[in-house]
Amino acid sequence: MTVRTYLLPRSRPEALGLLDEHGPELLVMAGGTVAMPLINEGISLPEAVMGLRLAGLGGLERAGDELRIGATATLTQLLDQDAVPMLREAARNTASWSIRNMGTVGGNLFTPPPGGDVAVALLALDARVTLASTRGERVLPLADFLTGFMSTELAADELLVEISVPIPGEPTAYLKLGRKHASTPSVVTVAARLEWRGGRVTDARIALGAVGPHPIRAREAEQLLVGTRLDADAIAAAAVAAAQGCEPFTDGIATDWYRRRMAGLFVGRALEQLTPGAAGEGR
Amino acid sequence: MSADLNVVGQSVERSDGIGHVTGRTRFFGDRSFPGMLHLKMVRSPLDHARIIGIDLTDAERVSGFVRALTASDVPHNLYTILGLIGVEPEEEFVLAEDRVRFKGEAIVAIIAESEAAALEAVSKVHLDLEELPAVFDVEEALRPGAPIVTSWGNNTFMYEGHPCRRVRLGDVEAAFERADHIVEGVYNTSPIEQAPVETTGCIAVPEANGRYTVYTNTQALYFSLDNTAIILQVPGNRLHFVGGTVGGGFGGKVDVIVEPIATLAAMKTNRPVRFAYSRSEEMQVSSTRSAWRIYIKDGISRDGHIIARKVTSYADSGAYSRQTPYALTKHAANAAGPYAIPNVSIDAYCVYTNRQPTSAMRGFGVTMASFALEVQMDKIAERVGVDPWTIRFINAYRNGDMKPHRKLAEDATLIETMQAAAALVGHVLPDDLRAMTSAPRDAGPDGGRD
Amino acid sequence: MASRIVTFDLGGREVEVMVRPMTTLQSVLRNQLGFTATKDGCRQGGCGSCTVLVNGQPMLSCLLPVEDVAGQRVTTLESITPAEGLHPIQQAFLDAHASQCGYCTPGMVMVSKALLDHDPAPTDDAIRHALTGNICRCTGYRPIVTAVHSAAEAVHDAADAMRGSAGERAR
Amino acid sequence: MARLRGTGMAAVNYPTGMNLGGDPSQALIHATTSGSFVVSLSATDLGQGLKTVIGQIAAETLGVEFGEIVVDTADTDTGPHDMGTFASRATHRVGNAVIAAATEARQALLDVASEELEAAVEDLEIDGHGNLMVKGVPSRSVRVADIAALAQFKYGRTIAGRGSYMKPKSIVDPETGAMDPDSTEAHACTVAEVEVDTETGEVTVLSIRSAYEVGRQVNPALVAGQIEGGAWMGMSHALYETTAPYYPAVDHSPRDFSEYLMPGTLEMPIVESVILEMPSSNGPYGVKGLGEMTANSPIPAIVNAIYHATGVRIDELPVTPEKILRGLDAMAHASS
Repeated sequence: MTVRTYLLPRSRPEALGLLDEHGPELLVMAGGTVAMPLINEGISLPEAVMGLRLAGLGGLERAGDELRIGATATLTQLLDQDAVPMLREAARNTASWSIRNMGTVGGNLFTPPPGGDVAVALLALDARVTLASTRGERVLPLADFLTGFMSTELAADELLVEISVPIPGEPTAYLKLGRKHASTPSVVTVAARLEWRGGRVTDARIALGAVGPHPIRAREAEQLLVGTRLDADAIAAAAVAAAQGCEPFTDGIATDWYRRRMAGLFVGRALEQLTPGAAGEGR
Repeated sequence: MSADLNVVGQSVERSDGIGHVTGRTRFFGDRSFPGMLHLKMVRSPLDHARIIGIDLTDAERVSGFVRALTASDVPHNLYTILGLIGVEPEEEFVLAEDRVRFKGEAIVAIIAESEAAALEAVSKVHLDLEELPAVFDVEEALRPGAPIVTSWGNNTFMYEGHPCRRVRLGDVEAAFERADHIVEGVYNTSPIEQAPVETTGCIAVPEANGRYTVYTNTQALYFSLDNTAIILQVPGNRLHFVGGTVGGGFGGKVDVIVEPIATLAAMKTNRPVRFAYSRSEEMQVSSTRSAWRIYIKDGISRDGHIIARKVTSYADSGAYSRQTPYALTKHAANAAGPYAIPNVSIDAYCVYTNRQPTSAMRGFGVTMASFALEVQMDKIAERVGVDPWTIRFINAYRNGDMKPHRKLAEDATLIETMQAAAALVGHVLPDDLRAMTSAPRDAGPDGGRD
Repeated sequence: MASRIVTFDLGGREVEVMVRPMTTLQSVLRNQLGFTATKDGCRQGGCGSCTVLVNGQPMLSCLLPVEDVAGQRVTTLESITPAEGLHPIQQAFLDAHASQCGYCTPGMVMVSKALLDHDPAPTDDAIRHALTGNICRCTGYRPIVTAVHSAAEAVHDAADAMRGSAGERAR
Repeated sequence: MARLRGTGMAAVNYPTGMNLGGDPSQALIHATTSGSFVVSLSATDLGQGLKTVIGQIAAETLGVEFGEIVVDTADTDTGPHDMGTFASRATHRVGNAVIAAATEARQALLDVASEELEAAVEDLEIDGHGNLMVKGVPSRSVRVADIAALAQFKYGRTIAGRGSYMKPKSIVDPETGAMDPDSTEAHACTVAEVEVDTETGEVTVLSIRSAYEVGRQVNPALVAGQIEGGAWMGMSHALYETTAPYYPAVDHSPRDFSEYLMPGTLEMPIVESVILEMPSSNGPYGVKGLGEMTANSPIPAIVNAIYHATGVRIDELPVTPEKILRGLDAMAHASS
């Protein structure tokens, strides 16, 4: 289908109104880095598209102990902030400069694996997403928002408008393994965040990318870490659990076997970075 | 001699350099013409299938649709690119007739006012296909009972009555008998996409004088013109090909695939027509370098001389062979490597499968031989117990040596090149290797061996 | 499918184009305006050959509906080529033999321009990172990285010379 | 985490030209009124710099400055037949054709000069900078440009030349494979140094150092460009590229540059080379063909270096991290 209608709302209410008016057939596009290639090649043939670049959904601000990220904030904006170092790291490891100038944080949540590297970090950070429609707003934990391969909790008349991230007080770790060092799909992405008291881990978040239908939490590994001093045995146990618990797939970049193996290795490497006194602490 | 030269040997600035850095270099796709139409292909979604029917009804209703071309519109729809230099038989269809042999094979050309309209119409062509068994492995295709890809009953290209290009020198089997070591290896390589940053394409333009000017990024202008004339059954003087500025080739732009159909489209519509591969077509449909499987068996004497080398190579040509049969000949000529080996047997097979067709790429038949042979040389060195440099020096060919294809070596400089490389990396060669040259062997201790 | 008129700043002059919905900036530049320095290597956002600057930021014109840049400042390779001679980055690419087929060159130069505008003295690491979205199949990249280093020095030297000629030598 | 280093080498030959010959290239040259020379071809420049080296070869043969040469290619209405640019043939074939055409044009020039200067052709020379003179008599010197103008307006002559080069076609003996499959042979020897991460199987290519024997360099900067770009491509073939990641399976074939892997600016190794020039007997000024071969020796050199580093032999390209890791696992399993 040749695109017959391209809507470019100038405000959030206008965008929500258009979405309501046009219904579920309307393709919503933010940075265009995922949708445009498919349209250019005729793989995706939408009749009507709504672009969000001018809809006023961007911006990024620190509000108390939260970082509030507009859905169309670019990955470059994420790279330029310093409130949440893990998100800077995630942005740095995503795509190329030009793509980061176009691609959005919100769009990254809809990018199928092995893409979606920023979403992995957001998942480890307990981010919440705000979904808006003409009916109102609702806020969901990101972990509940991601439901399957290219599927989310987003209703047909809803827009993702904001992502809010509690600013972590403790060091975090973010590692991406690709077949190249930049501008490349992920073999596995690991984001880890621990909370401590009295030298022991009191809470753990480990999120994994490219080893499931969407960015996933390694919940068993997280539980194994709680109460430990993050010694070598604890790290090894968590790494094994993460590798066993993930659902890797095979694509042209890597096999499921290799992804699973690397998931364990990189969970281990990430946790080692978080060991008290380890180099790299302070992130 | 260099001292006598004025400009040969000088690093003069590229004559197209300023054009490149200012973006003024004019590639084919930088031209546009009033009323230019766009061509997109309907391609097979299956690896191997019989075509039962093609329904264009919905496609024709798309706004901007101009016309479709199918096999019956192509005057001479069966061809082989190398037919111009006597390579037979004709085997490839410009547009598929009764059967598709690989996923992505062109079936219908859609011509439309815009690329978007062409893509939309492509999506609305309905194909009725009956899937056939397919074969994807270069050796499985040779087994009895394998699905047959070609029209002549087996899956190999025939070289003057042989299913492979043969090279024979001496008696390898006898030499294996007396060898002190036998080293065997099997080497596999993946198909490689040439991946020039500019994709393959052309624009065919009807001229006032009844001729057609074709702006193309072909690597071989006359090859493209002559094949187009044959396929369209028009005298060559109706065609005028303009090119010469190519955004990277690497062998990817020597197939004559886009020009004939674009020119036919220009003839049928009397409008300029542009046909360029998308990037995914370039990767998934255009020909790649073949996947290769190369078996090597070497017989080596105790002192490290290779006395026999047997090579059996299979190039996976995909559904159509294009330039690949010729690559096998070049491969066979070089499959013993730059070494003096008195007994050589080479069988190089060009095998058809239901994969994307293959053709030329940088290193045409030789790159993969070099990979296999040079890894094999290290294995031989290890078996004999010498270092990788020594094994190559003692086997290196010299001027006057007879190569397996029976031409005497004239420009051998392997020894000097290895000496220079050793110096570059600071590897100290022993005196005897340092003293070697590629000069013809004499009757001395180093010459006259079996 | 009504066409729309879109106005934007192209290299300092205002241009007005009539486009069908979602026509890309790449298509407008190449097919409507004849600004063909912006190349067309993949339309997937993967090769960088169509890179232009939007408000000084490198973006991929193949992924950008032109309506999205209405009223904004677009810079292409044509825009930075001076009336006489070459831009220092162009000169550096020429001197370093950083082009072979030349198809990636416009995108490479535009990213380099954006880099040097942001960071006049980039580290080797910064140069390499800036160029990761641009594919070159010919050169192996090193001549391109070398050219960006030389361009940075040339821009720096030119700035020094300007200060020197203004009689502000520190010494 | 262990990082193991290793070094590997490889030595190769590469044949110049369409292997069985029968592949003509032709060139036409004519002088303009201002003494420029137009070289008309239908050969194509793929970016390797054919237009530039052909200009150099024409200038050298004619004895004029490089800037006086206009290379006009490629147009089938104006350029004579050429087989095409492939098989490392263009500089060799087209160069030879251009030498022939330039030699004929030079002779036409000398014929006119001989009349104008009233000197025998054998006594004339062109100095490489566009000056035509009686040997040993600097005072009797004219500009080539002036002779070109006089040829047109005073003598009514063309200053032009035709050139063709073809290696006669070799017929292969189907039984023995006896054939003449090259015009000349260039050579390379490469030493590669790698580092392998034994936990991920990732390979870092640290350096690719090569010696090349190329006959004659027409333009050393362009030669260096081929070697540098070829080393990168060889590394890319060795470790990254495939359109069939799981051959013979046809799944997962790439559609774009994120799936079709090639190394980028962050993976560049050190590339160094030395050039030997041992002129060929049949190439223009001794040229051999360099273009294709530069990707060849780096591949086995890298694969051999990986073996040297790890003890894992991978005989299947590309050598992915997974293949190395499986090889390391198998070795550990065998030794335990």
